[in-house]
Order: sequence, then structure tokens, then C-alpha cells
Amino acid sequence: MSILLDAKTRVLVQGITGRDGSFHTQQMIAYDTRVVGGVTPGKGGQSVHDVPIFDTVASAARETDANASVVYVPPLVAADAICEAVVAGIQLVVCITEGIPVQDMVRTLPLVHAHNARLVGPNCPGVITPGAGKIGILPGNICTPGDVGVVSRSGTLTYEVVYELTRSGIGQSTCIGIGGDPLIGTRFIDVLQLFEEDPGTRAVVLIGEIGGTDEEEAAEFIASKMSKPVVAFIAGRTAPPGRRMGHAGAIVSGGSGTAAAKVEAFQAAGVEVAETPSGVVECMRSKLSIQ
Amino acid sequence: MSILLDAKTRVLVQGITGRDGSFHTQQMIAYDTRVVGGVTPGKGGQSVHDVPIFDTVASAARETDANASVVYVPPLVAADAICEAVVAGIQLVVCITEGIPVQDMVRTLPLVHAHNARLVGPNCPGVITPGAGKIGILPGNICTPGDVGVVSRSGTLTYEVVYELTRSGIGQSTCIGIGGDPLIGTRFIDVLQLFEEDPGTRAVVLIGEIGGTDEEEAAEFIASKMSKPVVAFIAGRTAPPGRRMGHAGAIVSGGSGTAAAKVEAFQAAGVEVAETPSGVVECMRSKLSIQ
Amino acid sequence: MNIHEYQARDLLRRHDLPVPPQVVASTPEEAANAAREFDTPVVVKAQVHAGGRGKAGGVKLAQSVDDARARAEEILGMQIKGLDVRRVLVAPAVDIAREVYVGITLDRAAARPVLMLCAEGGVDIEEVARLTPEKIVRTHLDPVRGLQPFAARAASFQVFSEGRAALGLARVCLRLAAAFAALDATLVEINPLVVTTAGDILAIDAKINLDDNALTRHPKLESLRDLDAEDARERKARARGLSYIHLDGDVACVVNGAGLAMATMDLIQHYGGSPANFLDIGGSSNPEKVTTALEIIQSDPNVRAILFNIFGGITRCDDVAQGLLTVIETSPPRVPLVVRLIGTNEERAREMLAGAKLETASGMDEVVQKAIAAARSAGEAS
Amino acid sequence: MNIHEYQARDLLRRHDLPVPPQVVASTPEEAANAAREFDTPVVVKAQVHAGGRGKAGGVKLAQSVDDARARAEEILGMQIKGLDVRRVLVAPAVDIAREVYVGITLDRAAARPVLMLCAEGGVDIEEVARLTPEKIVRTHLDPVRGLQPFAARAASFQVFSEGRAALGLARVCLRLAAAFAALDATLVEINPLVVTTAGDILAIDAKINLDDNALTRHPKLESLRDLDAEDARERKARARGLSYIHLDGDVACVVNGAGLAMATMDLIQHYGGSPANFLDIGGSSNPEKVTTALEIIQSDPNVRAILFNIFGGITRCDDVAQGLLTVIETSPPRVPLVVRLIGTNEERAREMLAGAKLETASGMDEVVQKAIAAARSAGEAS
Repeated sequence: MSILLDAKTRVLVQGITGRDGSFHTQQMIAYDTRVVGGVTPGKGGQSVHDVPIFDTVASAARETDANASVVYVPPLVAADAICEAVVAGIQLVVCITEGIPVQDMVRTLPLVHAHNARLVGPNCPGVITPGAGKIGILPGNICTPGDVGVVSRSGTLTYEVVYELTRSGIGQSTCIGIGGDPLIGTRFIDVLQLFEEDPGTRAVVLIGEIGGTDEEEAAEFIASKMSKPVVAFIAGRTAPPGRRMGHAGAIVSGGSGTAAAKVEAFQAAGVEVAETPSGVVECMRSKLSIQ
Repeated sequence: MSILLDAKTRVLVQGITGRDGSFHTQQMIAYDTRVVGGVTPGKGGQSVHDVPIFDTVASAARETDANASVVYVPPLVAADAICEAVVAGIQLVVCITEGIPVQDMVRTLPLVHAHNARLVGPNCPGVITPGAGKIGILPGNICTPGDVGVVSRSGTLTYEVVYELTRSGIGQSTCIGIGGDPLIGTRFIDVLQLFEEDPGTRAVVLIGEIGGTDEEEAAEFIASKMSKPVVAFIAGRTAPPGRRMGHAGAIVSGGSGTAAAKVEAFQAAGVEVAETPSGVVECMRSKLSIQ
Repeated sequence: MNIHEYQARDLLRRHDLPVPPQVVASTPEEAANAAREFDTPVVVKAQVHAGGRGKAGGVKLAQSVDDARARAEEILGMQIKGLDVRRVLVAPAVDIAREVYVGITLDRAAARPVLMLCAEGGVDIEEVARLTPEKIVRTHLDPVRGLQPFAARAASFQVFSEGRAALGLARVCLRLAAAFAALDATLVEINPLVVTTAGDILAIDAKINLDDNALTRHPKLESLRDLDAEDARERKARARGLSYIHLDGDVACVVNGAGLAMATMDLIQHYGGSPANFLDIGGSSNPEKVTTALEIIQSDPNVRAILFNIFGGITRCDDVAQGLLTVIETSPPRVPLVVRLIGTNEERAREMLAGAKLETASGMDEVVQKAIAAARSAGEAS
Repeated sequence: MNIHEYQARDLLRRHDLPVPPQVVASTPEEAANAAREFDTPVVVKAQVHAGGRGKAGGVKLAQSVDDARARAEEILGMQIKGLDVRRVLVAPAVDIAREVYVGITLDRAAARPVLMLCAEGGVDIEEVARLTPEKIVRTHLDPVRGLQPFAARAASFQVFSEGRAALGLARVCLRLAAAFAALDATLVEINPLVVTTAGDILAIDAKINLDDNALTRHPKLESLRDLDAEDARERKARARGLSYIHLDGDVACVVNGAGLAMATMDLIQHYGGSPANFLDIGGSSNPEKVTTALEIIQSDPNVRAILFNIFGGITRCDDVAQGLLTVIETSPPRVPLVVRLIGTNEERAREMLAGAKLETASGMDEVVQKAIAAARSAGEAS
């Protein structure tokens, strides 16, 4: 079992003829993901890696019955691509694009909600259900099927943790990068809820970082609504205040969004917080053996 | 019985210190309407005709428990006044103001719907439930309580018909002017639905005019959904095409919105269409005597 | 408010739409100079507030400077649908590979603007809408966000399958939507939008209608109004706050309220008369409005009788009576007056008018029938 | 991106906000000239990217021309929070009757902008938010419509009970919201907004933060960046597409991915070391980026060891190895390097680096511990 994505998910690639879109289409196909179509306005009728290209998401969705899409288009047109997907009825939109102006996202999120769609990202590595398929750029070879859910605001830090989990024999139900931007479509609490409801998930790894209050929200959610064990890690303890640490959302401003506050919130909620990435694996191993 | 408004309705007047707002507040009070407050930004704390004035609808609604409001503010700020009322939780907003730019209404109507509020108008004379109260500028002295509902896009033409009904001994349950603008909050079909459901209404007079297709919609609604008799009248048979006949919405454009098309739609739906205003009263008299 | 094609082209160019250069000429010589300057074949187009200018001979191609002068001379002497042609637009002719229709207007039933595209350009879109609606690609704008880029693309790819043309059309749609919003327009239309043989997209003809209710927040647009193109009586009425529309009949009417005014006109026709005008004196009851109304109406030589149909609500009957008395005293009407005043202060009005030489009526049918009879006797007498 | 107060005031004036005149001076004499021109008492304010300028002595009132020269001389010689003051703003002093705080920023949790008003001006709003949040009137903007006039009024009447002041404040809020949207800002702030003794409303201090992600669509705003105020290494890194932030430690790190870079810094501290930087070389694996990263890092004299922590996903380990080999060949690093490359093409990378004189590690803990040890021995050796 898994969340968001399984072997039946039918995926469109928006921006399929771009450098990243084309490369990762190949990678997704190699991971046996059902990539059913691509969209590049003006290249309708052509194909990439045997995937048919359409001019619009609407026509692609009509012809392919896609129910998910992944967005690789440039930042200034990415919000429009998300809108196009949800208006066309796509239920799951994963936006990889980094660098979308935040006010574009302010205007886009209400449209996503109005269409009851789920947006993962932007500025995220995507979703992988080991052995079933992947949407986005998460490397498939570091994952292995299992029953630990992983959710993270980061990319390579997630790979690091997943890699160590796999090496320790701990497989994953689904791994999700929710994105490093200040406004994202799916937050920790949304994913925690899904993992809580997923019979294929037994425990959850949550990887947070400085900025915002989503980790604090998550801590409260775990304390009040979750029965499954969660192990957390927070990156950015040494980040100087007021500086944007790579991710647009990773910034301590006005004394809020610090790693210390987030660690404290988790600990107050009874969630174990690992000191190091390898510590996450240790903690998880002991959680699983206790159960 | 009545629709939209009864003796318990608690009314706010937005723009109460203006010439029209002040005059009609007095008229509404004289008709025993429960005018509980007024709003004029910057004049909070004062009063007009013993009605307390507030700076905002939110504070007025909080202090007075108003559930309806009537808008008399100038055209370029009227759409904002409507938004203010619905966001403050007012359920019934009657907008008298004429001359609101139509694109303001395009943006305003979705907000009204999102708050599940009812807007009557703009550019309308309002609503009167004879003997119970009135919101707007309809003259109370021409009405008499009874069981005929009246709905109209016009002002004085409505008065003419209501006056003749009253003189003929036919009383009214509620009379509503829905407004002469191209975009209005409450259409014929909305009011017909309410009259159909109102046990106090036995028959309905509908007064339409050229422009748009609301009458055609109404004809279809009457044919498929209404059990109560309706008598219609359409103004503007002699109006030249392409000219705006006083009301912003009264224009035949591109051959659509003609009086002939509307008359035909009603007749096709089995609705009697009177040739003249006095004919409306004749038709209604015969409908009522048959029943 | 309608504006001329040349004004619409100017406005659209300012909104970054691809509008070719143009010169507006009031004389054949100016047109010839423009053709000389463009140094290509030019098109000479009548600038009047009327559709179907092409069919009426108001749009001509000119191959040379002399030709342009001659064509302009012809067109500047024309009347189109009764309107004098006072100006022509001169613009370079273009090599057209394809032409399409692009317009944005308000869809009343949907309560939002709608983008309309049609793969045939230069068409009468209302005719197409009636006869072959399936030929029009309709896309509603989001009421708050306006036209979203993906929606413009989706519509454009239904018109052009070729990528470059479709994306160019989508850009035009987005800019047109921006103009529609910024100008508070009720219609913006490019008909035709052409793709030239070189692959460029050009807006060849443009039409814009502006929302009269929004002009107060666009004072610069108000100055685009062509006062010469309007009926002098209608212009005067607007300046005095009255809503007047001239018609061809002989029974004039003065009414308060647009719906009642239309119903009064209809009733004149119903009883075999012919209405001379639409006239709404509005809600307030300033006696001066009555004076102005009578002035305007009597400047129409066709008028043979005037009726007053006033339903006093906010309007007070005694105010209207006062206006009437003033007129009768200072400049007695040249045609018979029949008056019906009812509602607020109606009795007082009746008393005031008792001494005046006025025919009165109590019902709407009565006042109309009496006015028609008066017009007939006046007609027979003349 | 942060901009200076004088730039923010300029931008807000262009959005019709009531900003008093100002002169930016780089010398005491320019400040004196400005004071002479204004011919009133003036305020002289340090222009640096730091809060708390007042407390640091960077804001002074000057009663005369000589006084202005003297104050400017003092301030232009200062450092505030480690930043050299290169410019002062000179503006007429005003008679303040009341002052308030007005700001719009992004509320991440609500996913929409929020207007914040506080009846006390000149405050540290973050401090107020922490200690007495009830003193801040918070009003969310509609995510699509922006700030609606009624919402601006409702907020303003909670700050000013007097009508004229409240309606004036509401106007300021609406214009500030328009500026926030038009500039793609993440913060616009007037602190304080003052009501003068004459009843006028003036924006006395302004702060704007711009969304870095939106600068590509506002090329003019990019030019407001004060390159002098930035760390030279950070400036260079940005120009080459790297994300680098200077820290005070001695263990440098080169990492791909922001989260992993932060975690690496944290791990350095966890094992008793002190990180010298944040550095994300990003997703693509151009060998040149490795070269640039090493250049930038080594220009920091504090650095005593450098670790590489690369998790190959899109980034290919062999590309990074290639960059490393090039550097070692052409300009051997002055400090020890410890390298961990894992993921895509990791074996190939290991082979490539086998001959090079590099310490390697397989785990993240290991690479960090080895680098700390290397930095310690380098420190002891020096």
C-alpha cells in the first residue's frame, strides 16, 4: 500500500520537451511509471520517448485519461501550468519547478482547492512509491518497498535518509518531498493524515527545516491525531537568522521559524527528534523493533 | 406570508447620511420597517432619524444583529459596499445604486455567492412586503397586503402595475424590483422559485423588458417547475435595436434580447403575456377567479 | 459608448496589440499624403459608428497616391446608414494568409466576460452566433483573475493547429483581455485579426464599446466621444441629465423611469400611434427637467402631440406640475399636451394644473389614447 | 532582496503614498546642502541594511545647516551591525501628533498576505507580535482580489477612531497593498506612518523586501540591489549560480541541495566543529561549479578544511570528481579536502579519484568528523 501514487496512476508531464522534463520522463518510465502523455504548447502531435505530446493539458487529459501530472516548466509560467492541470481535472499535480514568485502561489492555491485537487510542491523532488512508480526526480535506486513513510521539505537530505533507511533494511511505503518554498500545496499535516490512514504505512519519518510553522503544526497534529510513531529531524540549527538558506522558505525571520522552536514543539508533542540524519535511522530502527 | 422580508427583518442602511439614504430611511421607518442601524465611514457614533450610525458594516452588524442591508452609496464605491455587507455576514443585501460599472459586478457576484448571501439589484427599487416592511424606495402607499407576488426589472412601471392591482382589490404578498442592470444578484428564476415555495403567494406578476435572456430562462422555469399561475408583461417592443433604453441592461444587441423573443418564449411556455400594463391586471383577475 | 475604429486601434496599440500604423484624414489630400508616406498600397476606411461599412462601399483598397485621393474623396462624400462620413482611416494594406475573429464581451447569462474566437475573420459574429454557433470557440474569463494564459492557449489551439500561430493568437487574446479590463470595456473586438503571408499577426480592424457607467473613472476615455456623430437632441439631453432617444413617430412622451417610458412608447404603438421618442426624466423631480424635456421634444419637427406619464414615487407630481406651468407661461408649447400625473402629491398637482389649458387623464391607457387623437387632429389640420 | 530606505521611499512615492521629499547624501557637504534647500530642521538617517539604526545612533535630528553637516559627518563614519554607512538620507523633520505602524507581509500559515496595523509607531513589530500580539490589528488580504477597500477601512477604524485620520489611513493601506502586489514584494512597511500636527498623513520610514524569485519579471528593481552592501564572496557565488552564505567557522562544506547543506553545517557543529559556510552547488553537475565553489571558499582566510558532501541524484558523482581533479591539477587547494560522493555514478567517481591525494569518506558522519580533525591539525600546525 502507499499514498498519493500507485502502479495504476496515469501521469502527464508538463514541459516534457524541456531538458529536465525530457530527462526525468525517461527516468520515470525506467521506474515503470505509467507516463501516458506530455504537454508542450506548440509541439502537439510529436512524441518524446514514445510518449505522445499535446498542446494543452485539457486535450492530453481527454485523450489519455491521465489523473496526475508533473510540472517541469520555467518558474514564471509554472503557476499557470498548475492552474491548467487542476482546471483540466487532474487530481494530483506535482510541481518540481523552483523559483516561482510567491504571489503567484498566493493566487494559485485557492484555485487548486476550489477544484479539490492536490498539489505537491512547488520546489520539490516529488513522490515515489518504491516498486510502483515515481513522479518527479527522486532517484528510484535508493528506495526499497516497505512500510515506513517519509515526508520532507528537502531533496538530497531526503535521499540521504532514504538511502540509509534502505541500507538498514527499512523499506518505504511512499516518500514525498513537499517542497522548500514558503507556500506549498501539501503540508506536513496533509501527508501525516494520509500516512495515518494508509494501512501500508507503519511509521513515519518527517524531515523539517527552519522557516515557517509547518513543523509546529505537524507536532500538534501528531500529538492529537496520530497513532503511528513518527521520528523527526530538523535541518538548519546553525543557520544565521534573516538569511534565506537556499530554499525560499528556509529563513528564520523575526525570531520565528527557528530550529530550536521546532525541536521543542516536537519534543513537547512526544515526538522523538534525531540529532543527525543517521540518528533518524537509529531511532526508526528502535521504534520498529519495539512495535 | 411573504418572501425575503417580513416584520422581523432587521435592516441596516449603507450610506445613511446621503440625500437618498437619509430620505428613504425615514420612509422605511414610516412604513414600520425595523431599521436598526446605518453605516457611513467617519460618522460612527452619530445618528440619523434616531438610527445609530457606525463606521463599518462589521461593527454595525455586531452591535445591532442586522440581517439585511440596503445600499445607497455612490456607484463607484457601491460594489465595495455590497462586499462589505456580505463579508460581515448580512444575508440579504438590496442595492438601490444605479450606475455601477458592470465589471465591478462581475467581480462582486462570486463573493456574494461564496458567502451564501442574497443580493437584490443593483439599480433596483427594492423589496416591499405590504403591511410588514420595505427595503428600498418602493412607495408603500400604493401597496396592499394580499397573495399576488410581483417581480420586475423596472421601477415606476412596477408601481404602475402594483397601483392598478391594489385599485382592483388584488393585494400583494411581496413586490420585488430585481434591477435594470445587465448583471444583477437575483434573477427572475430566483424570485419565481421563492414565490413558488411561499404559501402566502397564490399567483405571480412578472414584468420583464428587452435585453438579456432572463425572461427566456424564466419562461422555461415556469413551464418546468412552477405550479402557480404567472402573468407576464414585456416592455420595449418599440425600442430600436442597439440603443440602451435608460436601464444599462435594456438593450437589444445583435438581434438578441428582443421583446418579441421574450413574448414568444413565455407563450411557448404557456404563460399569458399581457399587451398593456392595465392588461396585466385584467389577466390576473381572471386567473384568480378561475382558481 | 461607441468609439471609432481609429480610436480603438490607438487604444489597442497602447495595450501592446499588433496594430499597423494609420493616419486619420478629413480631406482627400490628407489621405493622399498618408498614402505617399506609407509608400505601399493602402486601405481607405470610412470612420462612422455603423457596422457593414465594407458592404456599403466605405472600405476601399488604393494602389497609388492618386488612387488613395480618389477613394477618400468618394468615401468622404458618403452617408452610411444615415451617418455622414467625416473622416477616413488610411493604413498600409497587408498580404493576408489567414484571418480570424477575436472578441471579448460580457456574457450576461454567465455573469462573466467571454472570449470568442472564430476561424473565419471579417464575419458578422452575431450572424455566426445565430446561424452556426458551433463555429465560435467560447471561453469564459475567470470573474476575478480574468483570462488565464492556459485558457487563452486552449482556445487558440482550437483555431490554429500550427504552434507559432496558435501561441501568437493566445498572446493577442491575453492582451485583449488586459485591455478589456483596463478600459472597463463591454466589448473589444479585432475583426479580422490576420496572419500575414510573412507569418506576422496584425489587428486590422478594431471595435471597442465602453461601459458608460465606468467613464467617470476614465476621464480620458470620455474625450473619445464623437459629439458630431450623435443626434444633437440626444447630446443635449445627456448634458442635462435626461435619457432621450429619438424615434421617427409623432407622439412624444415624457415619463419618469425607463421601464415605464418603454411601456408608454409600446402603448402608443398599441393604440395605433407612433412614438416620437424614449424619454426618462429620472427619479428626482427638478422642475427644470420638465422645461428641458419639452425644449428637446419640440425641436423635433415631427412631433404633433406630447404626453406626460408620471408615476410619482420619489418624483413629486407637484414639482412636475410646477415645471409644466412655467413652460406654459414662458414659452407655450406649439403642440397639444396631455398630462397624467399620479402618485406622490397627485392631488396638489391636479389643483395646480386646474387653471391651465391642459388636457389631463387619469389612466395610462387614457393619456396615450388622448395624445394619439390630439396628434391626429394636429396632422389633419396641417 | 533588501533595498535601502531611500529606495523604498522612492518606490512608495511612485505608488502615490505620501512620502516627504528627501535627498541622499554621500558626504557631509551634500547633507548640508540638502538641509539648506529644505530650509527646516532635518532628520539625517544612516542607509544600511540593518534594523535598529536609531538605537545605534544612526538617526539624528539637525536644527541647522551646520548641524546637519556635523550629524552627517558622524553618521557617515559609523558602522552599524558591522556594516559601513556609505550614505545618509536627509529629509525635512515633521511635527508628529501621532504615529502608527503599517505593514503588509506574507502570512505563510494562511497562505495569503496580511495587513498589520499597530497604534504605536516606530515599534519593533516582531517584538510586539511576540510580546503583545493583541496590539496588532491583522487583516488578511483576499488572495486574488488583494486588499478590499472595506477591509482597509475596518482595520483603520480599529486604530483611529477619528474619521478623517481613519479614512486617510485606509487610503494608505490600499496604496500600500497595490505597491505590495505590483512590486512582487514580500514585505512593505511604513514605520512610522505619522499624522502631523496639521492633520496630514506622512510615511516617515519605509522598508521593502522584494521576492528574489520575481525579480526576473521586474528587471528595473534588480538594479536597486546594493552590491557594496553585500559580502563579496556571496555576490560572486550568486553571479555563478551558487547559493553561498558566509559563516564564521573554519570547516567549509560543498554540498548539493539546501537541506543537505544545512544538515551538513549542523553536523559539523554537532561533532564539535564550526561551519565556515552554507553552500549549495545545486542540482546540475557542471564541473565548473566545483571550481568556483573552491575558489570562493578558499578566499575566506578562516577556512582550515573543506568537505564535500554530494548525494548524486540528478547531480552525477563523476562530474563532481572531474571538477575536483581539475582543481587539484591546476590550483591545488591550500587546505585539506575530505570527499564523500554517493549516489549516481559513485563507483566511477571513486575510480577517478583513486589516484588523487584526497581523503575520502563513505558516510556523512565520517566525512564531517574527518574534516573537523583535518581543520584541527591545520590549526595546531599554524
